[in-house]
Parts: sequence; C-alpha cells; structure tokens
Amino acid sequence: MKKILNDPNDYVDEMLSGLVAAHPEYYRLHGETGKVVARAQSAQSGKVGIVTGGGSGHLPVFTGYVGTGLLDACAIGDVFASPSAEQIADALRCANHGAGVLRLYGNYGGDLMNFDMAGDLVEFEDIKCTTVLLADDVASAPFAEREKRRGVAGMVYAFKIAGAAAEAGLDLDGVTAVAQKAADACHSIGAALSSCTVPQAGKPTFDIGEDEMEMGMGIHGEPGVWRGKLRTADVIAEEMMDRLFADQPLVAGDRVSIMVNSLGATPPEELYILYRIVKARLEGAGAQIVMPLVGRYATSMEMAGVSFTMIKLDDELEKYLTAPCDCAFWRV
Amino acid sequence: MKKILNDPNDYVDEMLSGLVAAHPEYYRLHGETGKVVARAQSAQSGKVGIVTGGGSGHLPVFTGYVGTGLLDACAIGDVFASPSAEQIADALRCANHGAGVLRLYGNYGGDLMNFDMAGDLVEFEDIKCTTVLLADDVASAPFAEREKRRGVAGMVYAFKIAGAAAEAGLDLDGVTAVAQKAADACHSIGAALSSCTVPQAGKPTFDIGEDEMEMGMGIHGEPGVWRGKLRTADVIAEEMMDRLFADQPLVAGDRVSIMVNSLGATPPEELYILYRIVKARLEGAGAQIVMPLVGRYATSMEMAGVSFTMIKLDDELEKYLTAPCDCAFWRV
Amino acid sequence: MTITSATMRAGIIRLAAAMERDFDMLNSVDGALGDGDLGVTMKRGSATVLQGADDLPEDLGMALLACAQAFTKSSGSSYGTLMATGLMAMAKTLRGETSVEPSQVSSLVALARDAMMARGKAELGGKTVLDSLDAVVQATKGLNAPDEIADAAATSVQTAMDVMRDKPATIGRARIFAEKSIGMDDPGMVAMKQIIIALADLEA
Amino acid sequence: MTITSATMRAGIIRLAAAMERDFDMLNSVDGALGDGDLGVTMKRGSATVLQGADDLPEDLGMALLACAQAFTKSSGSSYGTLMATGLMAMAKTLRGETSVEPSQVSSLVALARDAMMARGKAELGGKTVLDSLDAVVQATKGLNAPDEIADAAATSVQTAMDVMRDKPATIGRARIFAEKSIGMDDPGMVAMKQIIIALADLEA
Ligand SMILES: Nc1ncnc2c1ncn2[C@@H]1O[C@H](COP(=O)(O)OP(=O)(O)O)[C@@H](O)[C@H]1O
Ligand SMILES: Nc1ncnc2c1ncn2[C@@H]1O[C@H](COP(=O)(O)OP(=O)(O)O)[C@@H](O)[C@H]1O
Ligand SMILES: [Mg+2]
Ligand SMILES: [Mg+2]
Ligand SMILES: [Mg+2]
Ligand SMILES: [Mg+2]
Repeated sequence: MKKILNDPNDYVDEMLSGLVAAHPEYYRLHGETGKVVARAQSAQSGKVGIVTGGGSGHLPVFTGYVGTGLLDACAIGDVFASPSAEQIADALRCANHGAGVLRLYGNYGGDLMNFDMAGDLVEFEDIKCTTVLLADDVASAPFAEREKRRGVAGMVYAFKIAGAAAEAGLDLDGVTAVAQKAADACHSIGAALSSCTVPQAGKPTFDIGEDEMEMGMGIHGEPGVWRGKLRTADVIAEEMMDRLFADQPLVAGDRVSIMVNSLGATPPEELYILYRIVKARLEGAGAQIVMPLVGRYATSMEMAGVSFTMIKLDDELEKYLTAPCDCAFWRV
Repeated sequence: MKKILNDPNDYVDEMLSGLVAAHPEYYRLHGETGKVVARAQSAQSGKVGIVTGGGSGHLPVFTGYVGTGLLDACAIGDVFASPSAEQIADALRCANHGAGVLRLYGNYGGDLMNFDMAGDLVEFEDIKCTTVLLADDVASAPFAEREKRRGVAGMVYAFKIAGAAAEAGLDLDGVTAVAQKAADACHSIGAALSSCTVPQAGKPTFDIGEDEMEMGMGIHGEPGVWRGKLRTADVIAEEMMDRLFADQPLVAGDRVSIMVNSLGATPPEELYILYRIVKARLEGAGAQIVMPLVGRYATSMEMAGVSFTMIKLDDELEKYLTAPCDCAFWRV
Repeated sequence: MTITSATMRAGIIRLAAAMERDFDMLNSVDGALGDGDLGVTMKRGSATVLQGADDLPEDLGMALLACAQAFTKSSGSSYGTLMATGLMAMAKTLRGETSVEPSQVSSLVALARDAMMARGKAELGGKTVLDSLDAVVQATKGLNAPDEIADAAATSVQTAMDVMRDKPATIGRARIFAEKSIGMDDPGMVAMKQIIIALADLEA
Repeated sequence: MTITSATMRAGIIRLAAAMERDFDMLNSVDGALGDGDLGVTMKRGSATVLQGADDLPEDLGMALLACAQAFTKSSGSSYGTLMATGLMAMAKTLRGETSVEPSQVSSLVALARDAMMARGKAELGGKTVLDSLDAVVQATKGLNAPDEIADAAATSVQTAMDVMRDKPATIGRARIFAEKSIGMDDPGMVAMKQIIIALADLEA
C-alpha cells in the first residue's frame, strides 16, 4: 500500500485534525463525533444553511468546500463510507442560522438513509430541512432513469451555486430551487486508469491491467461501461464528450461551464492535453465556455483517471457560479 | 504507461496549448519556439521582470507561477529537460520592461548553461540580467557545500517573494537581493514512494519495491540518502523535520512558513496527516508558523511522495510572502 | 410474562455477547460481495447499547430511543441506520409505556419493518433484512406465549434465508454482483438471524 | 588552401550526414548512464545548421554565429549549449573575416575550449568533451597543411578517449554513477570524435 499513514483506523481523524490545524482561518471541528467540519466563523443569522456529507477520500470534496459562498458544515465518514445520522444531525444543527438547512449531497443509498434519519432527529428541534441530491454520472443509468445515477463531481458546481444563492440572501425554498436547478444541469462522465487503496482495506479496490482503462467507472471503483486498452488522450476526450452530448445536446449560443477533473494521480499536464479537445468540441457545438475548471476538484485519493462535468447555465446559474467564494482549496 | 497522452513527443506542446486555452486571462504563449509562457497582460513599464525556466512535468512549477505578484515569463523545456538558450532569451526579452530581468531558477547544470548563454544573447540588446539560483534540497549536499544542492520546492517561496518585491517597485538590485535572501532561507527535503514516467521514456524512471520508500530523492528521481521499508506517516514526518532542523536550527520566537507538498499522486488527506507532526515540531521549537502551504505546489507528474520546505522569515520576507498574488494555481 | 425495561436489559447483554462472538463471521459474509463492515457495525452498535444498559429508562419508548441513538452514533453503514430506524419506529408507539405484552411483538416488528422499508426505499422479496423481519411478523402473529414466539421467530428467519438464498441481490452493494449473489445468503439476513436467536435466548 | 564559407558549407553537409547516421549510436552511448538524448541533440542541431547552409554568410564570424544559434534553437541539452558556446567564441574572433588559414585551427579550437570551460564550470581531465578539444588543440599546434591537421585531429580525439576511458565521470549525469562509468567512454567525447572525423573528411 503506497500510502503515507499511521494506523489505517486513524486515517480520517488524523486527516481532519491536520486540516483544521493547517487552515484554522477556514475550518473548525464541531460537535462530539469529531467528524463534523464547520466554517471557522459561522455565517450571519438568517442565512440559509447548506450541509453536505459523505465518505472521506475525495478532497477537496466534501470538507474542503466548507467556506464563504459555499457550504456551512459537512459530516464526514470513514473513507468511502457514509457519515452516521448523528454526525449529520450535528452538522445540521451547526448550519442552522434560523432560516433552515439545505441537505445537498450525492445519491448513494447509505447517505440517503442517514441524511433522512438525521432530518428526523433534528425535526424535533424545529430545524427545517430540504434535500437536493446530485445524480450526475451519465454512465451509471440511462437518462430516463436519471434519479438512479450516482453523484460525482457535479457536486462541486452545486455547492458553488447553492452557496452563492444562500449568501445572496435567498430563503430556504429559493436556495433549494437554485440548487435543484444546478444539480439537474450537471452531467458527468469519468474514466479510470488505476485503482486507489482504501486504508482499512490495505490493498487496491480493484485490479486493472497495466495497459487498460475503464470508461464510466464510479469514484469508489463502481463498474463502468467498458474496460479495454488504454486509448490516446484525444480519443478518450472525444468519447467522453460524445457521452455528455448524448445526454445533454447543446445548441449554438448555449453557455456552459466544464470541469476537467483529475481523480488524483493524473497530473494537470494531462488535464490540459484533454482540455484542447474539450474546448474544441464545445466551441464546435456553438457553445460559449464560462469559467472552465481544470484541476483536482473531486478525487478518489490516488486513483489515476479523469472526469468531465458539463453544466448548462442560465443567467441565474451563471451569476451564482461566478460569484465570489473562499475556502482553502478554491477561491473565486 | 498509465498516462493520458497522444504522441509522447507532443506532450509538452499539447499541455501548453491546453493551459493557455483554459486560462487566457492568465497566460499567453510568446515568441517563435511555442514554449515561452508569459502573463496575459504584461506588467507596467519600469517593473523589474522575473523569468524562470526548467523542464516540464512539475506543474504548477514552472509555468503555472506566471502571474501578478509572481513571474513575468517562463521558458519551458521537454519533460525534465532544460529549455534551450533561445527560448530563455525570448522569455528575457518578453519580461524586460526597461528595468532589467532577474533570472530565478533551480540549480541544475543544463539550466545554468542555458540561462547564462541566454544572458549572453540578450546582452547585445541592452537587457540587464541578474541571477538567483535555488539550491534548497538538503539531501543533495551537506550545508558546507550548499551551492551544489539541487533546487526543489523552495522555488515556490522564491517566486512568491521576489514577485511581490518586483510588484512593490524595487529596482533590479533590490529584487535580486530579496530573491537571494529568500532562496538562502529555504530548506527542503523530499521522500518518494513511487516513480513517475517520462512520456518519451515510456516506462517508470526508477523501480522501487511495493513496500519501499526513498528518503531524500530528487524531483527527477535523483538518488536520495536511504532506501528502505515504508515507514508510518509520523516516523517519516519526524525524520524529515529532523533533517530540516539539522540544517536550520530554530530558536523560540522564530517566524517560519512551511510547505507540505505532494509530489503528485499522494493525496491531500495524507499531507494533512503529516502536517500534524510538522506543526507540533515547529511549535515545539518555539517557532510561529506563518501561512502554511499544504497541497501540490511543485510536483513530478504522478510520483507518490512528499516534500517539506521550511523558510525562516524576517519582516521583509514575511511582508512579501503574504502580499497578494494571482495565477491559475494560487491566489494570495 | 410481560416485556419490561429489565427484560430488555437482559436481551441487550445477550445481544452484545453474540455480536462480539459473530464479529468476524459477519464481516466475512459482508465482505464476499460488499465492504465487509457488517460485523463492525453490529459489534460497535450493540456495545454502545450495552454501555447504556444500566441506565436504561423504565419508559420503553425512551429505552428504545436510546438504543436507536446508539446505532446512529456508532456507524454510518446501511445496516446500523436501518436498525436505528426500526428501533425508533417502535419507540414512538411505546412512548409512555413501561411494559408490553408478548402478543404485541408481531405488530411492533411490523412497525419496524415498515419504517425500514420507507427509509431504505426497498420492497419485500428483495433478499434483505426486510424479508427476515416480515417472516418474523407473519410467524409470530396471533401467538401469546413467550417461548412459542421465540421459537417461531427463530425458525422463521432461518426459513426466510433458505427461501431467498437462490434469488439475486437487488439492494445494497451486492446488487452490482446480482448474478454472483445467487446461492449466497444476504449478510443482513444472516445478521438478523443471529440477533433474533440472541434476543430469543436460544442457542446459535 | 584557406578555409572559407564554401569550405564550411561542405563540412556542414558531411557533419549532418554523419550525425544522421550516428543517431542511434550516440543515443545509446548517452543512455547507458545518462538520459539518452545525445543523438537527438546532434542530429537536430546539425540538421538545423544544414538548413541554413545555402545562405551561409561569407563573413565567417556571422556564419559561425548562425551555426551557434542553430544549436541553441534546437535543444536545451548540455551538449547543444556547449557546442553553441564554442561556436560563438570562434564567431567573435572571426567577425569580419572571409577566410582563415589552416594554421589558425589550433588557436580557434582553444578559444572554443576555454569558452566551454567557463560556461560549464568544468576543468580539463574530467573526462568530458573538453578533453577531446584540448587534445585537438595540442595535436594541431604548429601544423599548416590541411591533411596533416585533419589526421592529427582525428588521431588525437581517439587517443584522448583511450586515455580517459578508465577514469570515473566527474561531470554531467554520469557523475552520479562515477564507479560504473569506469571503463566506459564519455558520450560527449564519442560525439566529438565523430564530429572531427566528419569535418576532417575521413572515414568513420
Ligand atoms: N435499502 C435497503 N433496504 C433494506 N435493506 C438494506 C438496504 N440496504 C442494505 N440493506 C441490508 O443491509 C445489509 C448490508 O448492510 P451494510 O453492510 O451495513 O451495508 P453497507 O456497508 O453497504 O452500507 C444488506 O445485506 C441488506 O440486508
Ligand atoms: N559542464 C560540462 N562541461 C563540459 N562538458 C560537459 C558538461 N556537461 C556535460 N558535458 C558533456 O556533455 C555530454 C553529455 O551531453 P548531453 O547528453 O547533452 O547532456 P544532458 O542530456 O545531461 O544535458 C557529456 O558526456 C560531457 O562530455
Ligand atoms: Mg457493509
Ligand atoms: Mg459500509
Ligand atoms: Mg544526455
Ligand atoms: Mg538531456
């Protein structure tokens, strides 16, 4: 296991303790469980709160995006495991500034149950909660069943846009509506070249040949749409764009943002090689690219691979996407 | 080769073309060689220019740090290979705003010859040049021969500090003196867990056992001080801090910044695990930590491993370190 | 013999011991096609319940709520959350009661089953813990004698497993390996069998 | 027979052909303990020089400057930069001249050698291209006849290699493998031997 760690059981606790030690101006730990990260300075009273949560191992997702113009708090589980309902309830309590809390997270069975359960727990405390799920991975179910899709890097756009809407003073229903619109506008596709290793498992999650790749693989190693010989960068980028366009055709004049995201080990050099094709395809469709994001925005530790997320914008989404935000991993 | 690329010979050109396509507000290509990156908007006339250069494969180093409060231009070679003297001369011409240019780069034989040669070329054009070399890798030579050391992640601090001094309006001698002070104040140590692959070579630069690490390895795979069984995070961090302290002892009241840098594949989760020990050691020595940097600041593509860079600050260095800067990879 | 806080305490002690004993077995059953944490979930959860057993409220609703919270605190895994959901559903009805008749067991388990179905958005017949609970509901319906109830419940969870074994998994991580799962027991059903046997005070 | 722009052009054509031919050999000699790019450097550099050969200025200084720039343009490798450095040093002295006597070869090569020593911060005796050049300087000193100069130069670079072979590398990438390098020829010396033989119009 080529990982820098101590006892695998302490991986998440030690990571969180280092995170808040390095960035006390952004983050603090909240509550008893030790696994809720909140903004160092709480937002002002009356702002709608936004809470996310999920498994560890995806930095900057999830905890990294706690910050101004982004999230209020985050409940974080073990690597690739849902946080408990109790943690999520703590995060909801902390993010409630009297105007209710939006639960904004990825469409995974465990997370769903725990976020719902946490909602039940805090309902007794008069905290109003709404829910928006990210289900943006086009490889995980056909368009007709998009509510079954996995949530992947589209989360980052949803955090950004919902966060800006909350900061702008929209009420809970308003923020929820904007977040749902953002979530619906996101379409993602990933491709993996190598596995990552979950610390407690101690060995790679899956085996893949030295010259193989898998198209459509999920961020925890969930099966994709095909496995085969590693293609060239241009061929990979073309196929990924084809898959996004099949799901969300564009017409001339459309405004989109696109994220070219490394799953971890793939260096930015290779993201830029891919971006040439991404840009050509979008411009070829007559679309205008707004604020492209190229980098490591949603990862699976040291997995090699890449994901593209396309979000089609209207004026409202674009306004909130380009509004200021600030956390240790991203500033707009 | 688990890399996303087309023809390995096009790796750098395609990377650069994607980089400027993604961030036209920050970067543009300058000159005939296609391998000089300059600020999208040139600095105002009279500002001292700062030029760096070196091999590709270290993003954000080198090209990424072209930006306001940072570098003016950068000449970039093939992966891990020096840029040519002609490219560097182009970068010097582009960065000259009438006040001369500081050449600020890493201490490698090929780069040295080419930067000197480039200086000879532009001397005929009345461009005044000075030189500051980064030689911060404590594993590459003893303190008594520090001028022989390799330049590694300390570069990032030197770019930041010299860049802010130039932006503040210091003249060429002034910027050069500040840059030299910053370079002298940097001490770095790295440890690698796995190799990266140079595209044109097509296979990993070195072999290392599944349970092995190498302490002190250089950023191109240059031999380190020992190779042995992979230690735990805390043991690795303690040894690396020991080595930095042996080179630069601290006394109570010292102000330092520290960079905990991933060489590429190592995820931020693991950097934060290491940061716990780094912070404890610095605070244990009575030092105050200023603006710690945790992330991927100077990489070797997909190499797994980490480096620490410690810089001891005085008021002047701290002022310039914390001054604003802006590029696609870093904003202060 | 009615069920009280004291009866519950005795059951908790047996449960915690059983889950400690079955730790490796449940992990490896879950590890076959899942993430291998079911033993962890159940051992941690029941150990946390045990910690509170000495201070268990007389109010059965409050007692079950404490048990539910022990599971939400100790784990984020599906099974722990489902356990907590079922316990909370029973807690709501029993709020204010200090004893309950054995004849109510069937309807209480039905409440838990329904709440868990709602929470997990799954249906009966999908080869999950829900099928085990449904079997208990049916088998104990109309029974009054504690011994009869215990025997019927224990037999029913085994039968449910036998019935489901050759169906494919439809829910949870094993769903992805639906074909492979044919012929294998569902981990959640295995765990529920061990839980029922422990609570019923029978031999595993 | 004096050396003019036309003589240079003929030499360039032979050099480019030789470097094309020796591409793999030089890469593999450099690849033993280095990064294996010496063939690339010399082939690209001399091909770029050849591209300008038809328009080579009559002024020998300007002609050599053009050759130097061909090397700085095509490569950032040590050897290309050293070649450019040596060529530029000769260019400076010959600025304004359209011919040069063969008897000047020794002192011109000495100029190149010294500029390259300054650029690379290396000394003689370190088993590098500098030792080849120094051998040429010594062997051609006092000679006037083109044939004699050609023979002496070609013999001297071979002798220099023989002398240095069993010393450890002290400069460049191979330095790290100093022990291993004993018994192996220095890649830069091998290249200079091929260059001299091509320029001298002898058989490789
Ligand atoms: N949505 C669901 N509805 C009903 N039962 C479920 C559901 N999801 C999981 N289960 C049950 O839980 C068991 C797995 O529990 P657990 O190991 O905690 O899941 P995970 O580790 O994947 O979160 C399954 O065998 C099944 O019986
Ligand atoms: N500083 C130096 N001084 C003199 N000769 C040098 C120096 N550095 C390299 N050389 C010569 O150059 C040869 C290697 O050239 P090259 O392959 O271009 O180097 P690299 O690829 O490492 O930049 C060596 O064999 C040696 O003869
Ligand atoms: Mg499990
Ligand atoms: Mg689990
Ligand atoms: Mg070489
Ligand atoms: Mg080279």
